[in-house]
This record gives sequence, C-alpha cells and structure tokens, in this order.
Amino acid sequence: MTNEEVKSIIESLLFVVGDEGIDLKRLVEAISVEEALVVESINELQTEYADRERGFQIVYLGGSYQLTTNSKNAPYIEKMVEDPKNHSISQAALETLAIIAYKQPITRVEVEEIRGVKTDKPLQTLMSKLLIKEVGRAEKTGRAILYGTTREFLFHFGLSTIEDLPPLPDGQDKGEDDEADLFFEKFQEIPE
Amino acid sequence: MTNEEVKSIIESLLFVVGDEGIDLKRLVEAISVEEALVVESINELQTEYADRERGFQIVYLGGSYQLTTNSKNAPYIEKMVEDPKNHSISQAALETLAIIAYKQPITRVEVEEIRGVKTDKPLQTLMSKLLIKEVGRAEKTGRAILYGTTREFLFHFGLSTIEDLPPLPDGQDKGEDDEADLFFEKFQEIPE
Amino acid sequence: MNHYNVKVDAFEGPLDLLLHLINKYEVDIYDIPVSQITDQYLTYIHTMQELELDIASEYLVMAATLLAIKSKTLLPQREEELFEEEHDLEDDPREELVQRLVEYRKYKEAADELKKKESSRSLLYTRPPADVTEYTSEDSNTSIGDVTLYDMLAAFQKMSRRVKEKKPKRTTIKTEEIPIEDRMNEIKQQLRGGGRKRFTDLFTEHEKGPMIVTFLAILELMKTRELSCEQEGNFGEIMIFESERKAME
Repeated sequence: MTNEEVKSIIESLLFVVGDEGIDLKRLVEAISVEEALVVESINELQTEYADRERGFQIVYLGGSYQLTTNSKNAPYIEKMVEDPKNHSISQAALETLAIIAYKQPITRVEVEEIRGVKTDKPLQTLMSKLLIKEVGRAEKTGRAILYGTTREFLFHFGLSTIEDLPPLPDGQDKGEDDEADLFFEKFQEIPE
Repeated sequence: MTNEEVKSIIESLLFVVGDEGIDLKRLVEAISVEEALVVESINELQTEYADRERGFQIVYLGGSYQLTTNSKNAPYIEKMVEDPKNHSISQAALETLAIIAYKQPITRVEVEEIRGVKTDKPLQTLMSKLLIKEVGRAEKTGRAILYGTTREFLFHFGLSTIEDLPPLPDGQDKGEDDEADLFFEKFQEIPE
Repeated sequence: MNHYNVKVDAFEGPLDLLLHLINKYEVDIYDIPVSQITDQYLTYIHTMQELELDIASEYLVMAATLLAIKSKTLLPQREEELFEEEHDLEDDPREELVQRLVEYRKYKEAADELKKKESSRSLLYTRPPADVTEYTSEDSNTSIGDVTLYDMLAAFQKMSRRVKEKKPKRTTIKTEEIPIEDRMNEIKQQLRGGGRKRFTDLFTEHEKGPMIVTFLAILELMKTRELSCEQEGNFGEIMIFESERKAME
C-alpha cells in the first residue's frame, strides 16, 4: 500500500470516528500495515494540514487521534451556529424532545443513556420553550426529576393527545422481520 | 479573503455540520463572501480531493452539501465500525418506494393498483424508516392520505434533489418492433 | 414437484409472477400467448396449494382474469371484425393486462435502479454533527420555528443510528475471545474447599458473550464431574458446589 493510500484511509477513519477519536492500535489494525507507516502518515498529514492551512487538524488527545477543525476558523463556526434564522431549535434538543415524548416520564440520566451524551443544555432549551416540564420525581434513583411533554408540545405538533404520536422510527432494522411477516400475512389472508 | 482561506473555512464548516449538511445560503452567510466564490471554492475542493485521492469528498445531497468519506476506503471503515446502513430495504418496500418517488403525491390505493397487491405493510416500513411521509389528502376519493418522499429518502439513495432520480424506464424499450410484430402476427393468425 | 422449483416468496404479487413467466418462456409481453401463460400460472398456483401455502386473493383474482381472457380469445371472432385490424387490436382482451404489466415492470426496474443507488451510497460514510455547545448560546426566546413532527422523528432516527455506529466492532470480537478454560478455572477457584454458590451468582457479567461462556464452563465442569448442582423443587435456586469426588482428592 502506498503512503498516499494510507493517508487517505487515515483521513476517512478519523473522519468517521468523530469526537471519540481512535487510538493508534485500532488504526493499525483497521489498515493492516506497519505501525511505523501509520505514525509517519499521520505526521505527514499534520504537516500538510498546517502548511496549507486546511480546515482540519489532527490532534492527539487522551491517547487517541482525533480530527478537529482548525481553530482559526472558529469565528465562522460560531457565526453559522448562532444564526437564529437557520437554527430555530437544535438537533440535540429535537432528539431529546423525541426521547421524552416517547418515554415520558423520564429522568435526565435516562435520556443521557439513550443519547450517549450530556443533555443538560437541550433540556434547558426545551424547558424554556415550554415544550417539556417536570412531572414528578423518580421513586428510586435519589428522587431525580422526571420530565414529560406539555400541552404546548401537543399544540405545536398538532396532536390532540400524546397517543396521536406516530410510531417511533426505529432506525435499527426491522426490515427482515417485516419481510417475513409480510410473507406470512400474504398467505394467511385468504381463509380456506 | 483569499480563495485558500475560503476553502479552509468551508472544510471546517462542513466538518462541523456532519451528516446534517449545510445549504449554500447558510454557507454564504457564515463566511460572508460572494456566493460565486463559495461555489468556486467547493468545486476546487472537490477536484482536489478527487485528484489527490483524499479520504474525504464533498457531496450534494438533499439540497445541502456534506462531507463524506471516499467510497474507496469503505472496506477499512466497515472493519472498524458497526454499519447501521447495511440493513437494506425489502423488495416489496423498494417497489412501493419507487412508485411513490415517481408518482408522488400518491395514495395507497393507487400504489396498490400498480403493484397488484396489498401494500399496507411496505408503506408502514417506509414510514417508520422516514423514507416517505404524508404530504396531504386527496381531494376526491374520500380524502385518502397522499404519500411523498422525504429528505431522508434523498440521503439514503444519495440524491441531490428529487429531480436527480434516474429517468423512469419507459417500459417501451422494444415496444415499436414489437408492435410491428404484433401487427404481422395478428394478421397471420386470422383463420381463413 | 421438485422440477417446478417454486419460490413463492420471491414474487411480489401476481403481476410479478406473470412477468417472471413471460421472461422464463421468453414470450413477448405485447403478445402474450394467453393459453400457455395461463396454464403455467395455474401450475404455480396449484403448486403453492400443494405446498399448503395459503394464496393471497390477488393471485386468485389474476387467475380468474387470465381464464376470462383465455376464453375470450378462444371465442370465434365475428366476420366484420376480421377486416378491421385496428379495431381488432383495440379490442384485444389482453390489452388491459399488458398495460398493467408494462406499467408495473417500469417500477420494478426503477426499484432495481434505486437498489443500485442505495448500495453505492452505502459506501459513503458521514459523521454526526460536531458538538457545538461551546459555540452556542441557544437563546431562550428564539421560537421553536416551523419544526415538524417529521423533523423530530428524523432527529431521533439519526441519533439511534449514531449511537449504534459508535459501538466499535472490536468489543464484540473481544467478548467472544474469553476462553472457556479460563472461566472454568475461575469457577473452580471460587468453589474450592467446599464452597457453595448460587447458580445465578456465577453470572457476574450481563453481556451475552460472557454469560454464554460461563454457562458452557459450568456444563463442562459438570460433565467432567468436577462440579455438582442441586435444586430443591421446581424453580428453586440452583446451588453449585464441588462434587464430592473432587472434594475428596
């Protein structure tokens, strides 16, 4: 494998792993080349990005390599993120809202378990927009606050009751099951 | 601002938005330069990535730009992460989706007329995968639900816009010849 | 029956089955030999019945349609029609069916195209949006905007995909790698010297892999008579301990 190929693969892998980063061992395993070649390629990429002032940089944090944005461009990121016109409600807040809507009553910790990330900020946002509210305290787990949706929520999404929510998309595949079901249903429909 | 700077900023912004993507308008607003310069810079980046076989590529999906990995590197990424995409869609659902994509807005009954079978289940599957959604009600026919494709549909199939769908096979392919044949055969068949 | 090789589940309905027959017998879709195709179609239906599969009503309706067309084509044509070819063509009893088949075939082909698009798209990997909380100050008085239910569900779906994506494949492989021998030794160690343990307490980990390994290790130790187990009554707690033979060694 050429050095350029290794560099290309490293870029792809770093891109996909996102904020988690990836350690050298996993990189080496995934690419199946000498560790030295991986290290050398990372160094070359770092130099290239720096020399050509690219939008990315590779940092080594807590034992893993991570692709991040060039800090020089932070003001533009801020500008994009802040623009209220385009950002009525953040993706994080929407995710959180979906979880609460379907699993209410639910605690912050439970929401965080599902999302896999901290959720204080989105909860605050949703509270301030009156889409969710405290609906009680959890018996166990130190009487943590339980959240639920509000009338405002129903109103905004045009629902008469919470039961009107469509079934949750499951992203994970039920595809195969569906197919099997479909097959059976198809052949069961006709009474003998 | 130099062209190189714009390119660097675009890289950073695309990196940050991830699979949300960002449309041209927001890019232009965040960078505050001429739209033409942004478009030109994106084109240049695309060419650079392709020429140098980098790990990234910029695609235009569902009306927005996003950064993805180079498809050449897919085998290495597969080795490392669980692929949530590999659950493909059942044949029944795909047929249904094709009909909806080309004939939207369309009712369930109309889809069933074309397929010649019941289609509730595939519709449900497609809804739960967010590939289709209700887009209205038919005026006639008892206000039946009209279905259409979603932005997720464009993402899933790598389409920039709905116009990007390949032309519908005309089904007439060998039609003309056949018609001539039909005519002749007819003629010969006729008993004296 | 073998030579029919019927794969009913491979058909998406009667139109699909008909298209299959048309391809298989290499006949012209615009000039379907109705007798032949009807016979083949009925053979499939009968085979499905022999296989004791219930047949969806659509298949039976199609069978009836085919028979009706067949009988029409067999009827002697009236004299005057013989001289009006055009009229004759329009009146072809197959016409409507042909149109349906051609229409259906278009979308079947379009579905294949979509599938190809899907698979090339699946080679492109993206990443979730970066955490931008450090850049934001989500203003409490911004309105929620015109976010729809669909947007909320799409956000949820993306999240579940992202959460799944984060699971590195490596962990799965790693859990499979626990050698049963090691687990057997651990269990023996725990029970050495006449100790008794509840069966359930041996399952310290709640992941599938380790649980299976533990279970297999216990079975293996019982097979080699190094461990015994006891249960007082149905659904009682199962107790595991060193077998006497072993304890006496």
